Amino acid sequence: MIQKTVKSAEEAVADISDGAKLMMGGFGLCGIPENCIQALLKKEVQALTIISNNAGVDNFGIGLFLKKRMVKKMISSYVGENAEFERQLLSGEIEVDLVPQGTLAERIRAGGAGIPAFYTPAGVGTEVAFGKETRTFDGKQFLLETGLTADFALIKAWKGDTAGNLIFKGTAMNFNPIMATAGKITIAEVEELVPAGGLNPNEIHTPGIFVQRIFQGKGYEKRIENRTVSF
Amino acid sequence: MIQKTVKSAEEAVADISDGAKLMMGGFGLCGIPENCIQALLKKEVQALTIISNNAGVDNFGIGLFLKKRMVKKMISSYVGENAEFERQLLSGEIEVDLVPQGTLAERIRAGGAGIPAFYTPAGVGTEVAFGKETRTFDGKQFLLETGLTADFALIKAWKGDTAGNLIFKGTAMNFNPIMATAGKITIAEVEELVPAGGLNPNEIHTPGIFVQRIFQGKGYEKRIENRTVSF
Amino acid sequence: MLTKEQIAKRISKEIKHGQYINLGIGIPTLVANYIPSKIEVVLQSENGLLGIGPFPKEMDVDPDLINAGKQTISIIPGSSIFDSAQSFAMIRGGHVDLTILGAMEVSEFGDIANWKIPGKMVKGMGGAMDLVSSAKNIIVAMQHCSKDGQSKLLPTCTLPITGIRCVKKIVTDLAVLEINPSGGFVLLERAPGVTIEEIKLKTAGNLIVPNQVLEINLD
Amino acid sequence: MLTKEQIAKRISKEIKHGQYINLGIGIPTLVANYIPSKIEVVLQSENGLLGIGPFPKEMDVDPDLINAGKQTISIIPGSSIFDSAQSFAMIRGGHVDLTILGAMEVSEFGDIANWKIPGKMVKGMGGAMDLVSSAKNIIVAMQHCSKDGQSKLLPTCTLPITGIRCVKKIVTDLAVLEINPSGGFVLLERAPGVTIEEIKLKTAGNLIVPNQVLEINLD
Repeated sequence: MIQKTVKSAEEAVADISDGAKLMMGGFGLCGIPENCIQALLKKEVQALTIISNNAGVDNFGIGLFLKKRMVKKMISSYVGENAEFERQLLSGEIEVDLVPQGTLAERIRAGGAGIPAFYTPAGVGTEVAFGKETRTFDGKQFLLETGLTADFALIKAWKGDTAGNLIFKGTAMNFNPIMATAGKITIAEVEELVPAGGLNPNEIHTPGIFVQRIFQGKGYEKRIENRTVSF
Repeated sequence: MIQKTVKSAEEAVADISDGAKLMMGGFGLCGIPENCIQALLKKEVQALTIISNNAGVDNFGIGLFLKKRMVKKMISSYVGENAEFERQLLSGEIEVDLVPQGTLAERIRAGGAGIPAFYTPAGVGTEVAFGKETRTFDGKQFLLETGLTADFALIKAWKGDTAGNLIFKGTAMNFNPIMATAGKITIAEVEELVPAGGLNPNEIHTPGIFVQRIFQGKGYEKRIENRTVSF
Repeated sequence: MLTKEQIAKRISKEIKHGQYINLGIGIPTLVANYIPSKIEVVLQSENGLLGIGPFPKEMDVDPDLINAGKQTISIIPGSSIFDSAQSFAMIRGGHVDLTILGAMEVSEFGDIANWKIPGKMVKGMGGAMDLVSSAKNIIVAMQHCSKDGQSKLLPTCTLPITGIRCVKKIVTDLAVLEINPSGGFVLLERAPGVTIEEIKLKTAGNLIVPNQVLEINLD
Repeated sequence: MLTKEQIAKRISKEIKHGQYINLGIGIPTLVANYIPSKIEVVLQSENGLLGIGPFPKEMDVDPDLINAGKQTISIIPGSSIFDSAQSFAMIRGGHVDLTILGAMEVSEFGDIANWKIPGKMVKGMGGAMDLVSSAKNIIVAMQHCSKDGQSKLLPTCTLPITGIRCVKKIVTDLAVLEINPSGGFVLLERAPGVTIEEIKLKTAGNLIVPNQVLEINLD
């Protein structure tokens, strides 16, 4: 089996440089690549384009990039919960491309799957349709949307093996498996790294072919945005 | 949980009638819905349109439908291994629409996912491109292909639960999970049926939302087309 | 006038056995509390889950299990996990039977606006545009008027819209209304203690009042 | 002249450490037998498997584990299973590094025909059109001439084509050839005992013969 292991987050992100286009897995703070985020914060790379469903919160996740002004452009579906982001946006310090969540997911999947473009109903008749081709199929209108890829995809899985195979847990899966397919270089951090052969082939969510580097992360905080309990 | 269980293959296919458009899972004879095939053979429905990667062999799988002249049209990527099929085709008794395998898979996924059409490079410059829109993205040519759906999708899984969740095993997975998403009515037969809650939510390949009927099959033959062994 | 909880309770009566349902953030989330136990439905969360359960006990909180509102949740037996592309494949493909969501404005043709206030709010549309462009049945849960007293039921939306001609029904603190396919809000039910006159006054769009308008039944 | 096994062995020398490879039916399948053990590669089967192992022992045959040629197979540690859409997402998305497949004809521009003989054979293209339209590197394994002695290396394909301008290299029983980007078969190596004259005679397309043409080394 082809081995994908690297020693650390620092080694994994060593060649990510200013101006890079990154995909980052996670929904809110759930399933985000915490170790890679820390390593990039240390590097203080600049002018990043980040494709991520959300922009973190003020003091965690991608929010930390925003605080350090590392981000030139965000491509996201929802960027609330982040006052500093809203400030940078309203002041014009940051560009943002808001994309319907399902369109974002499908564009990422398409990018990874060699589909240059597809039609979707989401956004017909709205601002999202500006400048896009509209086409009717079976009497219903659809927009043409294009596939998305990135220089690097930074993703977080529950378990992984040295061949790059990944298994996710719960809703920490979210955008991670599709982003894994769409990075020219995909870097996976996992809570538990096992030798190739240590995972059941039928249970693998992301086949190793999509992963170029893998390492076992450490010190996961897994912050909760809205702790809601019943009594 | 919504319960999807039916008692038998006969009950599951009771409302499939002449002229129906069916998707049938499997690659060669691997992962085919053997019980539903038997039940349909008994019903002797006519003039079926069948979307299936292959057409079975002369005396098993969809090949048995062909013997009984139950099929009006096949939509497939590969129909070798079947002399009766070749005879019906050359004599004009059956229509066949040959589709590149990846295009077939993607068209089925698109149909289930509400994507009316997408662009793919497969078939550019070949017979497959006749009558189709060709479009250039980033200097490369692509064909416009449309989503596929069916009146019924007949699929075979390894394990399932009463809520319709499915887990596949080995390469018997193949077209089954995507066809599950593209049938107006999806009928799943499984080797082992457990109560809802009996499967790990993280290991489920096909969420129950895609399955309308499920039953535990019996007497699986699992014929092998090319038994190849090493010594 | 209905409380938020009562709006949620009234909407719960629209739910049918066997449905797959996506509940938006806010009042729609409360609907789950009022679904009768004999009616079996499955709640979808667009971040990748079918089978949302109640909020967890403190000791069972799992940061890897949240809903689309980023709240910690539990899962029910028979639930399943999937990625974001698969989740919206379900939504776009018409596999989700019912979508209940909030709105800032609804037009008398069923257009909905709920994602942006130019110059003020830039949170984004999340999954709302996908949901409203694809769902077979869309019910809006909202207050009849904004905080400053403006009607949210309009001839046409003034805010950037989320989707066109998609809303089927609206449940507000004052009334239950249906969108007439050729335009207009059909008044189906009024809240206890609310007159038709008041609803007329607070509906900026064309209000169609049938001969009989029942009082909303919350039992 | 090379045997089928020798064609496979020669092609195995084109394989690099760390590659993901799709092997077609026939001679390409044999290539797996000649990959040196120190070179780690992963074989993809388009019916939904990464990590094809050797054919199984009789007692280990599993009907639920086959390759794209419907042969029973084993899997190696680190393998993974996926559906047909995911499989061709890998292929179309350029994640598979090398495709080795058979052909009925190859043109001097790298067009390939291998799926149909009008009026005679209607088996279908299977995954070949997807593979040739997407793979970064395509090597064809075939006999230099058909059974009735016709050259299979042509100025243009006479049979319905599978893909245009996609083949990079061809290994036949007589020679190793490369497609010249502006047209023509560049003769890289000749089989032991085969003269350049014979290859010229049996190549209907434009054959480009460099100053030096090595003999194929099978060690």
